[in-house]
Amino acid sequence: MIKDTWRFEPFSEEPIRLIDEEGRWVADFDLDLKDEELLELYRHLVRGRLLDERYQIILRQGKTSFVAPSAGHEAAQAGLAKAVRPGFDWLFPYYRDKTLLAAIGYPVELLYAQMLATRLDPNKGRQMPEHPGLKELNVFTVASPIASHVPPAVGAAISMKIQGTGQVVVTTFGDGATSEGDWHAALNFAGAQGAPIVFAAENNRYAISVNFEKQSGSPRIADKAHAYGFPGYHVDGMDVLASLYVAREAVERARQGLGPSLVEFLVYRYGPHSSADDDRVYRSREEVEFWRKKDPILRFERFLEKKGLWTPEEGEKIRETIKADLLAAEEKAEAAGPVPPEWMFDDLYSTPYWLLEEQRQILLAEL
Amino acid sequence: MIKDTWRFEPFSEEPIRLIDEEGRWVADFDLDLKDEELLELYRHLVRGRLLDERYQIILRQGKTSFVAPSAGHEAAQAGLAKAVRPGFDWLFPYYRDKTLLAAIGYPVELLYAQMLATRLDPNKGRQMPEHPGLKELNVFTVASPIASHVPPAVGAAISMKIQGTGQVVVTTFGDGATSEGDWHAALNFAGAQGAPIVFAAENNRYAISVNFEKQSGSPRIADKAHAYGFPGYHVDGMDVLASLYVAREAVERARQGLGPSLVEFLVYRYGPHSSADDDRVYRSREEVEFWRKKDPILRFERFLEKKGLWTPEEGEKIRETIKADLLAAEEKAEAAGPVPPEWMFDDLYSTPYWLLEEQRQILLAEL
Amino acid sequence: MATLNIVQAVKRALDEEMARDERVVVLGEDVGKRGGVFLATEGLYQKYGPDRVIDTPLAEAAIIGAAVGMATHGLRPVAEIQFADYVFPGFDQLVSQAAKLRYRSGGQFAAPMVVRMPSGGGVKGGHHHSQSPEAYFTHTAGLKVVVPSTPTDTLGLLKTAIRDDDPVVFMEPKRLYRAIKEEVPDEEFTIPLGQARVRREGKDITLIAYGGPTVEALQAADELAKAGVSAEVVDLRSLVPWDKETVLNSVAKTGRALVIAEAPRTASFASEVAATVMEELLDQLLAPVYRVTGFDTPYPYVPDRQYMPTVTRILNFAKKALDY
Amino acid sequence: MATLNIVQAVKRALDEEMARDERVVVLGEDVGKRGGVFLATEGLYQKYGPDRVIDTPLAEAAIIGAAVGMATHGLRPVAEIQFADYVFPGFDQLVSQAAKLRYRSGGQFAAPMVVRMPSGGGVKGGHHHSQSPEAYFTHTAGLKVVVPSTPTDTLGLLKTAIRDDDPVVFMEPKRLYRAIKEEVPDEEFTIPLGQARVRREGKDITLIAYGGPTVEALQAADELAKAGVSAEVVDLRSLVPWDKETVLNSVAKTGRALVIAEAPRTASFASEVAATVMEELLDQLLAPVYRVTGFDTPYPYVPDRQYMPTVTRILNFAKKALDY
Ligand SMILES: Cc1ncc(C[n+]2csc(CCOP(=O)(O)OP(=O)(O)O)c2C)c(N)n1
Ligand SMILES: Cc1ncc(C[n+]2csc(CCOP(=O)(O)OP(=O)(O)O)c2C)c(N)n1
Ligand SMILES: [Mg+2]
Ligand SMILES: [Mg+2]
Repeated sequence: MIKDTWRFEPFSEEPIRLIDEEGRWVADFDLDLKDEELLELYRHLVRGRLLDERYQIILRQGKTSFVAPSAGHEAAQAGLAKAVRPGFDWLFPYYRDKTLLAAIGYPVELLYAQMLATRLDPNKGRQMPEHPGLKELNVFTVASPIASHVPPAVGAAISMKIQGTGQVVVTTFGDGATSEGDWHAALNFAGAQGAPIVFAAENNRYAISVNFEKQSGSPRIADKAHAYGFPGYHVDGMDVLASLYVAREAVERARQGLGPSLVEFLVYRYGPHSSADDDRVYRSREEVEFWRKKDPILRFERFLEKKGLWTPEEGEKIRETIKADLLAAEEKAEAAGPVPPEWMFDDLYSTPYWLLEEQRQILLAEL
Repeated sequence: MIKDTWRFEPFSEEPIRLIDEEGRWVADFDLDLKDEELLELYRHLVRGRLLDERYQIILRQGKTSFVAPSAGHEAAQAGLAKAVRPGFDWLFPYYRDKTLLAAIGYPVELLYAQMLATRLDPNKGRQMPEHPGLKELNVFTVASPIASHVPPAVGAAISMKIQGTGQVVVTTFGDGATSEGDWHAALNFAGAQGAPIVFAAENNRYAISVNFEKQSGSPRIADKAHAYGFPGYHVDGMDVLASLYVAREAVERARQGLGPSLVEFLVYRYGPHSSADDDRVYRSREEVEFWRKKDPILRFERFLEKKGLWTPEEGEKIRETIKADLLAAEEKAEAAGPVPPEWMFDDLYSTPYWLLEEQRQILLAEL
Repeated sequence: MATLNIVQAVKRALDEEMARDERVVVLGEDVGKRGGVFLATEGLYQKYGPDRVIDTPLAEAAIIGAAVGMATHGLRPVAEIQFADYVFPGFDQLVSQAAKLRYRSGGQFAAPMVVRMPSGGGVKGGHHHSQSPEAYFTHTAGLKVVVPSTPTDTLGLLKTAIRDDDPVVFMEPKRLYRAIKEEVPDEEFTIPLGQARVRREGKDITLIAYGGPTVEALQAADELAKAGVSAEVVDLRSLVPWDKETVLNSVAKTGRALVIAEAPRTASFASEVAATVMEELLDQLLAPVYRVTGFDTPYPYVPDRQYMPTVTRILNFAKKALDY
Repeated sequence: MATLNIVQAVKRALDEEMARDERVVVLGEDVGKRGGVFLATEGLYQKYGPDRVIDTPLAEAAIIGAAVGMATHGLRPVAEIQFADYVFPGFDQLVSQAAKLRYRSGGQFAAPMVVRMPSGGGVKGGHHHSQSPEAYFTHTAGLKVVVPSTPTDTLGLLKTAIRDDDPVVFMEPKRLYRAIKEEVPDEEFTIPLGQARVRREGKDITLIAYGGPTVEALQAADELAKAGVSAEVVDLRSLVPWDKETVLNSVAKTGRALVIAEAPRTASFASEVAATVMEELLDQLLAPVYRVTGFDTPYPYVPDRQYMPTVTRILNFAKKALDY
């Protein structure tokens, strides 16, 4: 069923918002989500936030070496997660997507296994923490070079179109990523091919310390879609329902053969860029506080409360249940034991190479 | 004098045009060019066209190995040339800019010397034909990788801004170039810095055989400026006066500190992509004929004729004078004699390197 | 037996593989109606249509990067980079994505793809239509690198590369595209990667070459024969994996070797081979292994041919090795 | 005499050069208020302002490419690439523009610029915060390549690099940034490019190293001394131009050598040095020149340290050379 009208206007100056800061539904259409769906979204938000907190703890415990805080990004990610068909559509995420991945069903113990580099990590501990990936769920393994996953994401989408699979690709990235040449080359190719893909920018207004004014002369990331001939949506990414509805429309357009969209989610990162960063050098505490007040979880709690779906006590119960799940997953991941050094010679090529066998022997002689 | 109003609207759907195909002035403002200036523009157009024809001849004579036809691009290039201050502003051109270069005063014998790789070439025959460059006139030596000169162009413009020199950079490129990552990285940086630069796209609708529909989902190159927060102008590049006036406004904006502009000149390339190309494979003869009828030189002749500045006889005289100049320049260039092979070891580093001295000896032993 | 040149061999390999496996797609600049600037994909667009022969925008990062995504989603892309010199805008996609995908994902994802590119000099192309950038690729773990020098090898190796489960950089010596013709069997065949080919047997000196300069190596061997020196010519064909065994066997026999390649010398694949041979056969060598290579400058327009190892240069070094 | 670590030496070099010459500007990601992710530019933004310490968008092609344009227009840009692993999106600008500008223009234009980048492993950075991509640079004619390993050398060489009229890639071994401190003269000094430094004299074997593994080379020399073997340690410091003379003199004396580097082995700069030494000193060698390098895989997160040449690995190869 091809809809001939769509709900959202591209290239709006004001971000698209469906619930306001007091938690009121302000859209000009009716909410069509079941209560259980709303609560599921809420659990995704909470799981993402708690996971982020736990990561800080295992970092302090010395169990992992790096964390990329995601608090403040949860609503955009949970909305995106609910817009795709997990295990059918493909995701090309970046390193700050723990809410997104947990929400589409990436087993939390496998996320931990990647953080801890234990044998349970399907990626075999080859990369630093916050670089998950899971073939089973069509989650392309994260790579560190910013925006470098975007051209492969477009390639996968073109493949879907050629093969007529009905799948859609969603790829996420930060505001900084939009400056990279690879990003441009990818979006331009997607536009020329009308590939079924959604480009999801998590615009937290900073690329480490560089704010968006220094990043680009353009006032909005969404506007950059003009360059590629497809729609760009400017969305309040602290509003989980706006995020979900816009993402859903963009995914739907792609699935119907109407080509790519660029969706800009305005979010904020409450923590530093990473565990190696000190954000006090480049942004004021007042600014962070200002955004803390717009916390996407608080906002959604107000909304749910108005609908009678949430009380502080209910909220606390949900948190406790999730926390227990996370701890169990963490233990399971840890119990698998560390990845052994000699694994480093596997999986480079599909066939053995004498050179690597020689080098394996060099390493073995040292162990 | 900072003007607070500007003549041209960015992002117009229709290309900006000042003289129509019959040669009538159709602008809503008065022409303010002297007769001699108009005739000078005409001579630039004719010189560019004739030079292109001569290049075909020296190619057939086996004196050069490569030509990039530019017939059809003359009006855009001549307009641009008249918008800059030669020897003060900097040009970062591409390989199809012979009209532009000759018009800003790049000595034609030096253009030939580059085509013929003779000792007169200030670039010392290091690159294939159609790769001129002249420090004296601030013409950055052309490099073959498409769009690779655009980031350096932006760097020079930022340097001008930092140093407050009042200079402006103009860089040209084809429609295909707009797909490259380097192009995007450069325009984005220029936008963020408000650098004094004009990005001039010579949109001939083909990148070798790939038409613009396959090149980009965007209907216009000018629209791509939205991504960078500066104006994009869509201009009829077969109209030398539209090209000049819009280029002048863009240069003026840059000089006044108002930052970059992207100017898209719609042109057509009458010849094949290069002397190595056969364009009959990918475009119809009817299409080429259609555009031949819009020849920028014919159009300007009609305009001049209406103003009493041109007759067929006058035109012929001008052609003959220019042709004689070109032949003289060609002879001068050729007379300098070919670049000797051992020059290949010069100019790599500012200081000698033993490795190159060793290698020079290897070559000398073979000569 | 049909007589084919190298560009025809490329075309036949692509055609046969596209006919055999509908997952095989071709993408690149001008590969469609135009058939590629060297006509290596001529006729494929007409035969297989725009979904399988894809004209891309002018962006090598998009070409290589999209190929990675197509490959991991189940296609078998063959990407064309119009000239090897233009791989650099796509270099990050090649080294950060294609090369590392299988490894970084613990073997979950893979990028079975080929990146074809005409390479090498001798066509008056100056800086950017002449380079031989194989050193960059061979230094990048995770890529396979193949450089054929005959129509038969081109056909057999390209078919293998397309079927291979890893990313393969396939470098075609453009100056030989139409210069070498030979009879090629009509029936289907493939040639495994990683096996060198002894192009000529000899006992006094081994000339190790690949790609374009294989021609000059063979010509030099002819010249040497006239002077009573018997040269063995080994054509590496595949640089990653490379056939150390064949090379060492030959040099162990002859005691002398030259490594001949067009690329600049410093940190080149020629240096790799020379270092390995000298390391492994130190005591059996009658002379140092000399590298006969391009010079450590950009590829100049003038001189064009003399930048590359000429027959004279090979003979000069052979003399040095023989007189040592 | 102040005690400086390497990152402080970088900062002092930048500060002194910016104070000396107002054409010197710094640009890169987070080099401004943030002072760089390793704090190598800390305080410069506050001191010299946004026109001379430029936070760029996240685009290495813009950083390197703009530096080329700034340089040719009269500035002396020092570009920072946040990690050497991220040079690849800017690789085309480095190899097609920076490296070739003087040459292709017949000496009319030049790109006197420095591209600084923290490189090397040992910081648990996995694939993309650990690489040592110097082979790519050394293979690219037109670039100079410098890799210091001490605070003093960092200071003296970086100042020279900034004053040099060619593009210099300046690779800082990030795992040593704060690991090595030493007293550095307060008065100004520079160190010429192209000169190796004998870090320790010895007579039985030469350990040729540069950057990070210089530390392990010196440690291995200590261990060898305990076993009665006298190892000479040569720190190359500059790879292009490199100091062949010092290296050959040392190996001519010891008769044995290891080349030690972190990068993967194939077509590496270590292979270049090994090939050259064996080629030039074949008859004087008592053993093959072994390359003790990183492995031909991407840099893995596990194991982090053991990917690089460990002291054990160096000793194992030294034993092989000594027992040969
Ligand atoms: C090609 C490349 N250059 C530089 C870096 C170093 N780096 C890591 S994260 C980052 C900032 C990314 O900012 P953004 O895209 O806005 O994402 P965010 O972290 O804010 O979510 C930088 C510069 C990198 N990973 N890759
Ligand atoms: C990076 C790079 N890729 C490919 C090429 C080969 N090539 C040369 S010109 C050209 C087409 C350029 O088209 P466009 O930018 O529209 O300029 P036009 O020639 O039409 O004026 C191509 C693909 C190149 N020179 N550089
Ligand atoms: Mg950000
Ligand atoms: Mg064009």
